[in-house]
Amino acid sequence: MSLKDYIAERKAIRTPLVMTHVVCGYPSFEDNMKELEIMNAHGVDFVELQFPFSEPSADGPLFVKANQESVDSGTTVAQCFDFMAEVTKRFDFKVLMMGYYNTCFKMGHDNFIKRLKEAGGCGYILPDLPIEEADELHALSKQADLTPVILMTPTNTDARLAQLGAASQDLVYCVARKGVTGSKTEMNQEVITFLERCRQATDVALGVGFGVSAKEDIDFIAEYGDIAIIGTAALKAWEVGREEGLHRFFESLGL
Amino acid sequence: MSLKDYIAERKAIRTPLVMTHVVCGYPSFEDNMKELEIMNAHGVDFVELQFPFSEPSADGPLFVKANQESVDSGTTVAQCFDFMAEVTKRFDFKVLMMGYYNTCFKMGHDNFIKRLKEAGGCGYILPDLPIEEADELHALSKQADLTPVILMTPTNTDARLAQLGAASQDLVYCVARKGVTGSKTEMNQEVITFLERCRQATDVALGVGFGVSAKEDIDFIAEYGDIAIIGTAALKAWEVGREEGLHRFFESLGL
Amino acid sequence: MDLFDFKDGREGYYGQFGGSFLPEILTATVEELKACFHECKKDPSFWAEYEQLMHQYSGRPTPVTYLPNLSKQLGGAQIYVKREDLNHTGSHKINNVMGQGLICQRLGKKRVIAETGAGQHGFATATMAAKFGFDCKIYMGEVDVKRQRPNVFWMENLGAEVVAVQDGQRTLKDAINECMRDWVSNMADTHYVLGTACGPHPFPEMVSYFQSIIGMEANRQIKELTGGRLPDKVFACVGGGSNAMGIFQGFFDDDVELIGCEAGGLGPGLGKHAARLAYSDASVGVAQGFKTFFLQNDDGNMLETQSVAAGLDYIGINPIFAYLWEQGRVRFEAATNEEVRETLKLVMKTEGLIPALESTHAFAKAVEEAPKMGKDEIILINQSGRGDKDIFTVADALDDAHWREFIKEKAAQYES
Amino acid sequence: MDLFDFKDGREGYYGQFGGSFLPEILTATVEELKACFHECKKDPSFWAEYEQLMHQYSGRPTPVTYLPNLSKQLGGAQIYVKREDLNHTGSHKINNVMGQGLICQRLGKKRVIAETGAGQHGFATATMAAKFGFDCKIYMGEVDVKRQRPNVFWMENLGAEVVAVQDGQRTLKDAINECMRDWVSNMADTHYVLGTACGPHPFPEMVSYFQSIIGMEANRQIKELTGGRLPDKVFACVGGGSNAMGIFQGFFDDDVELIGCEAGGLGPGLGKHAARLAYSDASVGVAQGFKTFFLQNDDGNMLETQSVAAGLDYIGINPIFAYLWEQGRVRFEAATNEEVRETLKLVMKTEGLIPALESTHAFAKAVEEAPKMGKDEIILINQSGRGDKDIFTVADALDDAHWREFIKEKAAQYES
Ligand SMILES: Cc1ncc(COP(=O)(O)O)c(C=O)c1O
Ligand SMILES: Cc1ncc(COP(=O)(O)O)c(C=O)c1O
Repeated sequence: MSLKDYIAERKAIRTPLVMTHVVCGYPSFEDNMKELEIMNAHGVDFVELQFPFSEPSADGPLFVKANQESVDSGTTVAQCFDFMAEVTKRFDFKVLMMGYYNTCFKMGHDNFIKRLKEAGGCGYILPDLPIEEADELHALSKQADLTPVILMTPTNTDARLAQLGAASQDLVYCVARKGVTGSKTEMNQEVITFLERCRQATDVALGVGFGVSAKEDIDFIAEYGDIAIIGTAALKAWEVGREEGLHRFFESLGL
Repeated sequence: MSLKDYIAERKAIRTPLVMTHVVCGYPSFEDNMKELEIMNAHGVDFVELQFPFSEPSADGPLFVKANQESVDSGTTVAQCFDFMAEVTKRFDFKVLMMGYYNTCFKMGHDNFIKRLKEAGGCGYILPDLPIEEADELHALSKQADLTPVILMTPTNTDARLAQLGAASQDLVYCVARKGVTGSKTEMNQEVITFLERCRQATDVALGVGFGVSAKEDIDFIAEYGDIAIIGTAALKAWEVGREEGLHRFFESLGL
Repeated sequence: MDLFDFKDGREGYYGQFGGSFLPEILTATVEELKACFHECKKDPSFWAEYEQLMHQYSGRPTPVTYLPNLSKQLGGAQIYVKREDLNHTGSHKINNVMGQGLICQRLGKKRVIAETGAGQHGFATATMAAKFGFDCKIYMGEVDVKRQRPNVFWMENLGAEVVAVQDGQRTLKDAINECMRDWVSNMADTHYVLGTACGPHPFPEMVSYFQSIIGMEANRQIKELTGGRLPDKVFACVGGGSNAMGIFQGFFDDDVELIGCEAGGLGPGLGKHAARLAYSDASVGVAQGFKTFFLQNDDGNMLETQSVAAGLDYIGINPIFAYLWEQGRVRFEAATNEEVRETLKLVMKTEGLIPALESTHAFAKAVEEAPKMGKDEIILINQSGRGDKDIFTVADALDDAHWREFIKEKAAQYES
Repeated sequence: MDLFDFKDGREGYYGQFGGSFLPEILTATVEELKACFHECKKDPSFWAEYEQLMHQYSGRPTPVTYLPNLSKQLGGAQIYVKREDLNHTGSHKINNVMGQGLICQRLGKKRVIAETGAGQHGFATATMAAKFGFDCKIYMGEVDVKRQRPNVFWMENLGAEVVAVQDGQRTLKDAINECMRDWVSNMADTHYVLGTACGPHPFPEMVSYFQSIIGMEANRQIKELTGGRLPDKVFACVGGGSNAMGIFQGFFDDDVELIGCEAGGLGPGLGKHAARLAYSDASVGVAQGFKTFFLQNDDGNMLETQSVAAGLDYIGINPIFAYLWEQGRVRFEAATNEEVRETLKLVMKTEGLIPALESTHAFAKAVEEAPKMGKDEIILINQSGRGDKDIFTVADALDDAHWREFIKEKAAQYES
């Protein structure tokens, strides 16, 4: 089943869809697995597995710490792919690789695509890879039937959004506000206008992320987008209350 | 009796004459008096009473310390003159004020001459007052029958020595070597040549100082000069052995 | 040679290196910056304004000084030094910073941010912000804040806020990451004053452009001093590569050998130095917004680096140099900490100059090569900064006992 | 006005001030020095050589910088600054020292000695000695050695021997005495590089001569910047008086008010400052080789002095200024430590300049007077040096808590 069909199918069950996030190896792969069990139990549709990087310059403090500790504890790219393979085997949700471009660049585009495919991933999010630099990788992805998730941001002009839309397939990641991951976004008229501009620019599903952390946010995205992307808020819940905390958090979102 | 006659008279008794040195108020005026008693007992002919100054830039370490401690302990110019009056009353040797020009300048030339005269001094040694700057003071001294003791040094040209000689009366202070007070001078051919040059330049008595500290020095000066000027060596003896030390020191010089 | 005459679709690329790898949110900001910079670059009155500012505020042109004693002692080439240490704030960093100040003004922005490692770039940026009336925030790794307190002190007194970055290795590269995080949040009113010829396009080009004032002056000056001759070799230290790009640009079109001197630290071996090209421990990667040689592991995570000179202690090299090195146009050498210490002592005693530890890397390689050259050959060294500002580091590097006593006494005085 | 066109028999005198009060043993040495200096002064090629040396080694001409922000904030006169801080070694002291280096070379001497208080003059002299290949001994009061360790560190590394003087107050004046003692012992091969326009003739004249390069440049530069106008007022700080003589000489023949700014320390009162002319605590005396106003007691013994700026903390003033003050040609004001602290903070934040604490005295008085002047009037300040070299003093003066923490941590690190 194509990713497009998957989205359509899931949308029929519940709206918005939900995408969550895990930093591989932080606090440990065992804990990651426990988080994913809970996420699965709450019916998430997508999970980003972030491959930790030493220079996570687009991330906020909590993810920075997670990246760093994971790198420091010796997490390797190979381990991340192995983990991904295990995850995709075990769960039904779709898995995306998330990380920085150097991870992919260093291993080589071909190799990256090959291993991502082998591990059962459906695509990837590389926030520091602009579309201008992505031609080769996108071409390889198409061959392998992998989805590159492109980011749309509020500072983009309509022309640029159109460009980004043209390069997208299946879904885009709409960054609800300026800044890095981690702080709360106020889902206001500005965001609505931005999402409307995204909608103009593309037909694919709109994932909305950056600061999604409460039931209102989910409801908002149900109205103006397609996929709620939950990042830091989930990790915060885990940090505070582990399994129990994460479970409660998803309950509080109405999931 | 004029200073010239005094020198002639004393020379008839013993050669060379001897001039010693005391820093007023160091360690104290009482100690000064004890030193002078001993010097007197050993038949010295002249004593320099140094008026302590805050910037004794022509002195070596021991006299620097003496000047400084005396100034710090509050010794005043008035006290120095009072002390001089006491000394000249009590002893037969001749007393010279020794010090830096600012002491004289600050009180005014007239006043300086007047008070020096009143205190019974016979002259003064101001090592930082070159003859070019001394016209007025020398004129006043002449009127008051006080002797300005001019310094001759090994770096002076013959022409300069002649100039210095012409400005001198009664005695000159021949500085046996470069440097400051306090270290030993080797009384060698160089010093002989220098003293011969001084003798060429003037008829007055040649005091020889800087580093005079042993019997050989005295004997040397007996041959090539007229007055042995003993400075630091005596203070050093006092510092080490007080009355007894100073007494022994003069004995060691054969005085 | 016009490095900046990019082929279509390759804007910002030097061979395979360079580019712009930034979060999408910055696209508009960077476009605006590029447009503004290129407009300025085309406008001769802009350069004139820049030159005048540098002349009146920073004392440019800095001189070229002949070193007769060192030349004689080494017995080979005649050695000349371009004196960037005489700039206001004590290094070449001010050239870049004042230029970006003018750009920021044109952009109508009121706030600047900058990363700093050694503190010289932060110091220069804080100075520029005071002069231009901008708000200023300087990001500096916590480790660097600790070891470079004097610079922090001056930055704060110049009115900048200095943020001690707690992430990663808590050094320069982490400060750059933190700048990026600030920039993606505040790009509307904020200009990011990148400190060296690294980072995403147009920074390598822009920083090189402002630093080219060094080479333009030096080319003219060395000819004046030598009766029209050019140097046979030019040495410059290379951290990010801005001072070296600055002086080399004056000689690219001439038959002059150009030598970039990297931080050899404790010698070759992963994690022991910061030599990206002179040693063979680095590989091509993409980080901090651009593609170049980085000191990284097989997974693309960055390695620790080591150098006595904080300003050279960086994981990546500017993309222009990666290209020119591949082309064989610039040779790269590394000076070890030990060589740097010895050379610093030598230069102070023979010529009365105190090069910054960074700059001393260039001196070290020149001192090594000069004796092998003829007496009629000419060496030009770029003295990128002065060392007296780094007294804590230099005193430690030279292991000065009196200094340690002094610090202990000072501390005791503060305790009481 | 030619101050140095002495009347017969009054060579070295400025009115009643100046002269040469030295031990007889130095007569020949000083005669030789005078002769050499006057020969040089008459020889245009000497000045050309000097200018070229200063150009190539020290980066002269130093610029004049306009301070738009400070001028605007104060709302009065337009303020310009002559940037002696941009000299090699960081202050105007190098002008004098390099000149005397040339003289020493002509005299065929191989060794130099110098006194230093703040350390800038010693630093400059050690630098000159390294450059000229002279042996070098620097005398510095033990108190100053303790509080100015950074400068001592550099002097030693430049190859100079630094002697901590234990006599007297163990500060500048005692270092001068110790220099005299060395000089009377070693005059045959040794030149005494006096650091300011004080001491016996020909030092005040000679130091003024070399420092006049400041005023010559400034006169030309300020006219260039203002369309031919001269400043209404020129401010310079006055320790011994060399930087002030340097800049004032550019304006003596013009209708320009000249203001010497002394160290007001804790304010008027014996022992609380180092203001010889601005306050009325000094009187005429003869010490350290010359006649001028000294801070002394009734017996002619020198008083303690006090200032946040070690370089202004001196008992006497140059004889030329004593004369020009009597003549009403130069006005004298004093800035207190407190005023200096506030002014330093202001200048750093508004213009990105870090004047030395000494120089800040001149800024302080300019900042006080500027608002009372018209917007079309012009102030020129001589920034005699940079303050970043004095970080320990400035950090203490500004009572910086982070700095204290840093020093304590550094000390703890040395302990372990
Ligand atoms: C004095 C000095 N030289 C050189 C460098 C290295 O930077 P770059 O390679 O960009 O010139 C620095 C960086 O801080 C520096 O402070
Ligand atoms: C920076 C600076 N300015 C001024 C002075 C005062 O000296 P002068 O009055 O001779 O210029 C000093 C003395 O050390 C100094 O270092």
